Amino acid sequence: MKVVFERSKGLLNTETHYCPGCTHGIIHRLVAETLEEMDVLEQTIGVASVGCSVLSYQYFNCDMTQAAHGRAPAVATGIKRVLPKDRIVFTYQGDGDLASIGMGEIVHAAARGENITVIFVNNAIYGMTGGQMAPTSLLGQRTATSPEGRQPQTQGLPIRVSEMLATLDGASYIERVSTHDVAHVMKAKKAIRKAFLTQQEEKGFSMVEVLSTCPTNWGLNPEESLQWVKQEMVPYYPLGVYKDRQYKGEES
Amino acid sequence: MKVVFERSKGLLNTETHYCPGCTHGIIHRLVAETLEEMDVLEQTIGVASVGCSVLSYQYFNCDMTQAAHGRAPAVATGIKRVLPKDRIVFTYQGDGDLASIGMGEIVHAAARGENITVIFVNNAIYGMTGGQMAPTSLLGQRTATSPEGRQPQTQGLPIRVSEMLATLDGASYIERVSTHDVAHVMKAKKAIRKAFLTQQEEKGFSMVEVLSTCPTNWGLNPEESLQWVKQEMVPYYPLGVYKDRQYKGEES
Amino acid sequence: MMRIIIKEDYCKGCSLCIAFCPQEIIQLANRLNRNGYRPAEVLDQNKCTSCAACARMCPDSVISVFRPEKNKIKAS
Amino acid sequence: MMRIIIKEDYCKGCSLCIAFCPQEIIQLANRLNRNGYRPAEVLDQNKCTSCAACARMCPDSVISVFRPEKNKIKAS
Amino acid sequence: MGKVLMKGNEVIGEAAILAGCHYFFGYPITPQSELVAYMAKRLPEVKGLFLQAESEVSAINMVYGASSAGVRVMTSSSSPGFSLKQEGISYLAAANLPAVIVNIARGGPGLGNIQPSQSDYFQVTKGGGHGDYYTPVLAPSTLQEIVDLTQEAFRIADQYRTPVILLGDGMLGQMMEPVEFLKTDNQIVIDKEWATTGTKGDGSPKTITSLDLNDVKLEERNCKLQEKYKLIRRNEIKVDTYLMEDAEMAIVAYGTVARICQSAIDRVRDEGMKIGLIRPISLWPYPTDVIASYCERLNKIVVVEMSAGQMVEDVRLSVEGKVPISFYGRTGGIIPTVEELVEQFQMHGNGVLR
Amino acid sequence: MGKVLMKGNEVIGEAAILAGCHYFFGYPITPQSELVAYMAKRLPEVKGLFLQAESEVSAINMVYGASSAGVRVMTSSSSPGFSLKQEGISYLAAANLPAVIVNIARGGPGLGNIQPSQSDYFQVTKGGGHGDYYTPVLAPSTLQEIVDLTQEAFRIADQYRTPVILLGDGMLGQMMEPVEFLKTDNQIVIDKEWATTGTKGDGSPKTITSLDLNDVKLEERNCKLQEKYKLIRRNEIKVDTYLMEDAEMAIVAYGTVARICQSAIDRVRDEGMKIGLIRPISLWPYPTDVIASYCERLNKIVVVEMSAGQMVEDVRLSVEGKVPISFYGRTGGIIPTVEELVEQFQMHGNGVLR
Amino acid sequence: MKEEIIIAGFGGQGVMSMGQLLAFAGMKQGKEVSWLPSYGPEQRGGTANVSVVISDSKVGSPIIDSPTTVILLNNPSFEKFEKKVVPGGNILTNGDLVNLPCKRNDISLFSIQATTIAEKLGNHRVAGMVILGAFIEKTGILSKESLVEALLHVLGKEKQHLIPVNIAALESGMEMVL
Amino acid sequence: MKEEIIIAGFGGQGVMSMGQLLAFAGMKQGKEVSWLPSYGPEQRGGTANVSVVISDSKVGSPIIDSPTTVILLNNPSFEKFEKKVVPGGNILTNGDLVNLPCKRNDISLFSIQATTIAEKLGNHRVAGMVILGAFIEKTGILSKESLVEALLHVLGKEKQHLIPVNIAALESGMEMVL
Ligand SMILES: Cc1ncc(C[n+]2csc(CCOP(=O)(O)OP(=O)(O)O)c2C)c(N)n1
Ligand SMILES: Cc1ncc(C[n+]2csc(CCOP(=O)(O)OP(=O)(O)O)c2C)c(N)n1
Ligand code: SF4
Ligand code: SF4
Ligand code: SF4
Ligand code: SF4
Ligand code: SF4
Ligand code: SF4
Ligand SMILES: [Mg+2]
Ligand SMILES: [Mg+2]
Repeated sequence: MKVVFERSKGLLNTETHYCPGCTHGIIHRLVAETLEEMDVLEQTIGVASVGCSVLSYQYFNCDMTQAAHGRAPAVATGIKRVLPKDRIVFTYQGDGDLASIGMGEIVHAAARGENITVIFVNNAIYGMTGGQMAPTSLLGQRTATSPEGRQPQTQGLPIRVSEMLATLDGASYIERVSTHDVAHVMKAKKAIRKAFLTQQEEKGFSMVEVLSTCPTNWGLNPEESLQWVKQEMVPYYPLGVYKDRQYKGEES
Repeated sequence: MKVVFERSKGLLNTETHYCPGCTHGIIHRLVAETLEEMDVLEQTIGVASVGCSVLSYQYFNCDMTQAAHGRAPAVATGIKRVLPKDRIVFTYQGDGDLASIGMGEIVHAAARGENITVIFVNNAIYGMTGGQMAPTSLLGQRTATSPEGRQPQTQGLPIRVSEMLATLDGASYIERVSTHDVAHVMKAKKAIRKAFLTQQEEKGFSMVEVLSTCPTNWGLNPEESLQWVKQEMVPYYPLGVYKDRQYKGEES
Repeated sequence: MMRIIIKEDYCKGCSLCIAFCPQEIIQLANRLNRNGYRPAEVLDQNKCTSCAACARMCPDSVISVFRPEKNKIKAS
Repeated sequence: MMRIIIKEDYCKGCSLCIAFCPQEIIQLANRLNRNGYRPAEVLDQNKCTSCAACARMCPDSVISVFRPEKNKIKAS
Repeated sequence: MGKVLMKGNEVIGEAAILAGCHYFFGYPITPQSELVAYMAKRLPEVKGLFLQAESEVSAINMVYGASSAGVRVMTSSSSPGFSLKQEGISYLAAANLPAVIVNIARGGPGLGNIQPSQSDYFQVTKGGGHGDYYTPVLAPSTLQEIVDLTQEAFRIADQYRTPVILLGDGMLGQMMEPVEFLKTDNQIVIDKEWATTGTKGDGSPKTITSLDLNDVKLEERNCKLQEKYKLIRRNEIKVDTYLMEDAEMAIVAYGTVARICQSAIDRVRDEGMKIGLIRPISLWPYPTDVIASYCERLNKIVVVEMSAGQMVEDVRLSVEGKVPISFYGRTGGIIPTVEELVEQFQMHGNGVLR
Repeated sequence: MGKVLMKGNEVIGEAAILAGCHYFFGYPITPQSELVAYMAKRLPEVKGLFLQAESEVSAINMVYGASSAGVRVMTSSSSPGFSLKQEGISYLAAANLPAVIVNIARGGPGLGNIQPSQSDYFQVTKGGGHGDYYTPVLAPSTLQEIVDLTQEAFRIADQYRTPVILLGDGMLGQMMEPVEFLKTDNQIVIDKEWATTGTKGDGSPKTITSLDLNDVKLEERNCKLQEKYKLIRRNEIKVDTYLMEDAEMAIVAYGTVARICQSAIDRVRDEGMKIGLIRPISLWPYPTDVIASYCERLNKIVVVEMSAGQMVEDVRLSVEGKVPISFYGRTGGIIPTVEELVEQFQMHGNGVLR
Repeated sequence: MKEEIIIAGFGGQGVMSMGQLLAFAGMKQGKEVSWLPSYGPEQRGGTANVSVVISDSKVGSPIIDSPTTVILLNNPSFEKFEKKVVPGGNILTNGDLVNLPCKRNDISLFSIQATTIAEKLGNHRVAGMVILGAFIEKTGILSKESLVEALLHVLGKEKQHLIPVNIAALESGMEMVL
Repeated sequence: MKEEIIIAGFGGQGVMSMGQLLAFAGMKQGKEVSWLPSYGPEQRGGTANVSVVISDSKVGSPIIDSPTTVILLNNPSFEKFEKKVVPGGNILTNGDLVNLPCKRNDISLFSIQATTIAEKLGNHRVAGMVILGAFIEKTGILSKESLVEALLHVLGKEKQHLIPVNIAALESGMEMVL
């Protein structure tokens, strides 16, 4: 019997605390597999953020540091800047963490061309704290803090983080992918690999924005949630590569 | 004798603490004249930020609140949201204030489509604290904290704030102008007026990025400084309108 | 012949494997595992094509997929 | 005839008005004002065209500019 | 309206609305998120405004803005988020701006956990921010008391032009009890002629600032602040006592844990021990004199906190060596049980009972 | 190397490098900006790294990252910026991460001004952040002492795995004095086997975290923290005394103002008053016992601070009512003059002199 | 009179709202009550529990160390709370879900096939009401009327149609301990 | 011996570096020294001052309430510091820039046309050195040699060519008080 698929060695052998059907788990697997395949698990340091993935330091089979809410890019910067160059440093952040409280940190990490990889899990909501509005929540989306649905007049417009960061010269590789079916999951894996390779080649800042689900707080079952990603999120957050060019000081 | 030009009533009758030749003074005048001409001085609340313009609350002839470093957009949001709609609220912020410590606040004010006007004075340096590198300092620029000139590898790439914020649906009007000669000063005035009108018409977030000088910390005389703006800054920070479109929820 | 193995105790019964199995051979068992979930179970291993769609969509990496070695004689 | 008035004590001697005056009729005085700056002064008001370039470039709003009323007869 | 059954976090929200606070800027964090959600639902109903800020830092500065525009305004958070507000609180205090800031504290330090805790006592009472300032701190121990103290917080904030902190913990925020929304009497309406609302009709420009580059002037400002604090110390001390009339041993505890202490005291009293409870309600200003006034009669004071020992310093400062003081604390989100407190009190009481 | 003339801010930087700290993450703020600029220039020369963070919040979290990767690392700020670091400091303490954090304090609260001040005492000693934690605080009063204490700060940080605060003020940061860069003896090299540097060669994954959702486990963590603090209290108290052998009146002062007090004491001694100085060098742990040990002989203690009165509480906690205590403070960035202190001491001394 | 009740089960079994019904009914009946949830990571998947105190005098601590009654809806909760009940107290379980043997003989154990009964009544979601019926009948701390009033309040207008089946469940539960 | 010196003038007049020269020279001569600038908003335009203590014993307070010498380079500084000098102390001014009458008669006043002299020496920027020359000659606290050493240190390699004119200025200043 040939093994077609088995649990990645990049994941520790523990159950996660994620809700049934939450795609955080899929994204964990993709990161773990990539690090395993690149054979860099032993030289990787991951940074867990504050969100449902806060405990990811118990799941990844590599050194992990847990950062304050929103500050993972700063923590990753601190780690990356003081360790030998062969170390791989990544952050794993939710949309509340990265796009709300951590907006300053992510913009500046990108602008500095910080040679780290950011896995940005956009599920359009604050999962961990019970379903409040995120900067990425869609217009009309009902959340604990937008009970009537998000209104542009009072709650503003959702932020397309990938597009925004792509305007920065410091950002080298930025792609948005999704997890709503097998094909997209496989594409997501490719993007994540590309991002880590960007770092390995010392090309600077890389980020993969992964559209993800929160069945629990969306009030949908796992399958419906994937449909919601496809039908509601993808149109507002178009998939694709937003940046794939390293800035060369000499060029401009 | 006809009065061709006199000191705006939008300015109080005091000397400023700005260094000789610093264009903060010109920008103050433009804002003051605009408010005077729109006849809104009595219903305007300005927010002074932390930077050389921190004392601008002693210079403008309208109510003023002084905000913590970087937080002027949040303070302005607080003011604007609780006062009657006819009130005009603006922030006056330096590039360190707005683009470094205050990055989160400005992105989110723009994303929310906050109906305020931001006067963003980009002089590519921290003036008040004695000439440290700003996120907008140019590559190669020598500052107190980039003594060998800003290097992309360690200090990252300058941020083009207007371009970046223009990607946000919430931002309605964004223009970059300069102060390096009479014609540009007059253009800057027009842009500032347009920005305040945007607010008056309740169209949402408006910002004018004004390229400005810091003769003291650039180590140039005032005239050379204007030349430096023209020759060094304008090429990296192209002038022009980056956004002039109000997001209508219904449209998209 | 076991083509897929489901580590039952790690399963959360989310049903995503069921939704994505082209062969429609997975279902939730009628019992609870130690965490109180109804775990996924395979109806007919023989129908499985080892496509691994289930495994790729499983958020909890619960499923392993195998394929019988191709008969070398046939292959050559 | 005074076309421009420089509020000397507010002047910081930055020379921007000088740099931008097309008529080249402004210079720094050879004395210090109470703040220790050499204030700007006008050499020849008659050469002034009231273009206000000086005033628009003055960071300290120190300069006022006037223009003699046009002779109404000529204008009509 | 009668009694309703609500979560503590929601009670804070409704009480704020009762106090005329129609503006709330917040950011979610467990265990106070229900307050944010409540305000999101309720404030539009009273034509007020709820805004979710992008961070705690931003929220406190929005509060700074709204307060400088003259309205009653509130924000809330829990420990880590409260730390992020320190600069902003220092600014509010320095600029003489009224506001009510809620801290529903949780286990710390760092990310800690989300269980109830009282380990932010130092931070709220000694000024977690920079510079010489204090904020009045009110610590309710029941949901009904939240109703009163939230209103009081707004009254004090406006009257003295100061930020006021309402300190609870996860238990108080998460639990439900019947409450009745009664307006407190001492509601005062204050004309905020200092607010920056535009000069229309009221003359020359007004400014709100905490800056004074001149040291002599800044010292003057600071002296005025200290005068204000003196006044607050004189007028705004709140403290509750229980069975202290004949007590020979006093328990000092506040907030959540004071309730548990009270249950434990009841049990120990049954055994004949002369024990009572002093429950500071205002943690700043601290009821120093009240505690000191019992010193003569007391053989022992036991301070109980859900912390490693913080308020105990204020008790020591009150007592100045006149009575022996013991401390009993639990941390990490653990709430002491009545049983363990009974045991503690009995142990300490052995030297007390005749 | 001999003596060199340098600004206090720069002395901190050079002393840090002497201590083997090659990483600095900072953000400019007066009156500490020279330190940032100095590191920007010097660290590349020693193949280290200076990085200007986008904010103080970011800087302290970069420090968190660098420290978790096992290097000696420093950041610095002044009062408002220091307030912004509170969450990060609480995280460092909770995660047992060593780091040195400099606060060159200025007039507060709020934006205040940029003149020297000691009004962040509470913030640094009682934990300006949330949760039960302390940070050792060292307060030099001369530039030469900066050289020693900066090195000490790194030693303590590594030895106990804790953030350590170096507290100065604008005067100390801005002034120049001759200093000699001598290495302190008790340099220890510690193997940071806990650092997250990649698992290569050292087995299973390591984690740095301050989270423990389980209350019992978090309490265990907290107890370990408190054990550590007990150890630090036992081992790391630093205090200096001056003419205390026969003193009947003691001045207690630290840092900048202690120098002025010393000059004033010299003058008052000339008039025959038996007066001395107790100068706490470690503000936490506080030299409680040292102060207490003088109580018997003293008639009076005068605490002098450039604040409205903060350390005075720690003095009161040390003395517990055994000696009358007076406080003299200036705020807003004003440094008391020798003359005014002489007058103060004489005034208080009137009751003391026989 | 005073009842200190802990209700525990998997998240999603309605543990919190069962507690809320009791507290609300208690309040309506003029008693002092408190309701305190366990919260936090348990929300995700694991077990959840709620503490409800119903008393004739003021509630001091809403935390319950030694419950007078525990209502347990899954095995892990049974393992955790069986031992905590005061001697003479009650353990009520949903016998369809809890099948561990009881080690205590100083308490009253009521194992009710609540899911089975609920399904017979046509709605498996009213299993909790069956047990609450048993609880009030056994302890007498609350009247049926107060619980019905609480039901009316909690279900609100939109779910009025569910009232009859809930009341039926309540009554079946009450009958179980007759 | 102890000198407490305040040097004050407009920003840009070299006040800080004059102070630094004195402190450095003092250190080289084996004395205890301290240098303390006024900083802050004054940087922009206004006046700046620096306090330098040179002493044979340890420097307590680097803050100077009652200077033994003040060196004043503009009128505002003269107004501010004239009154602070200890009786018997020195006031040195650049007579080209300070023209206010002196109200004190318990001090020694030296008004030196330092700019004029400096310009004669070919570099108006050495006016400060002229005054420092006068200062060391008058007080005797520092030797000319130490000041020259300080100069060498401060000017560094790039500005070696400026040393002769600086020394000439120093010497002219010293001669002024002969
Ligand atoms: C300073 C601070 N503020 C707020 C919180 C509370 N908090 C924890 S997670 C979270 C949001 C998480 O949302 P997101 O980043 O989108 O992650 P998700 O749970 O959706 O994966 C918040 C606000 C905190 N822990 N610390
Ligand atoms: C929290 C905080 N951090 C840092 C500072 C110090 N600071 C004052 S102004 C300033 C930078 C100002 O630069 P910019 O915004 O570009 O304004 P400019 O002076 O150039 O006009 C800094 C870092 C502060 N006051 N508060
Ligand atoms: S709350 Fe949402 S994001 Fe968090 S684990 Fe559950 S489903 Fe996933
Ligand atoms: S320091 Fe620079 S920005 Fe500030 S006032 Fe002077 S010239 Fe202008
Ligand atoms: S491998 Fe393919 S066919 Fe086999 S069970 Fe999984 S999804 Fe179905
Ligand atoms: S996808 Fe995984 S967790 Fe979900 S039911 Fe299938 S095996 Fe279980
Ligand atoms: S108005 Fe024009 S011509 Fe007249 S002085 Fe000014 S710049 Fe010169
Ligand atoms: S531009 Fe204004 S400040 Fe500058 S020299 Fe001319 S008048 Fe004076
Ligand atoms: Mg999210
Ligand atoms: Mg700037």
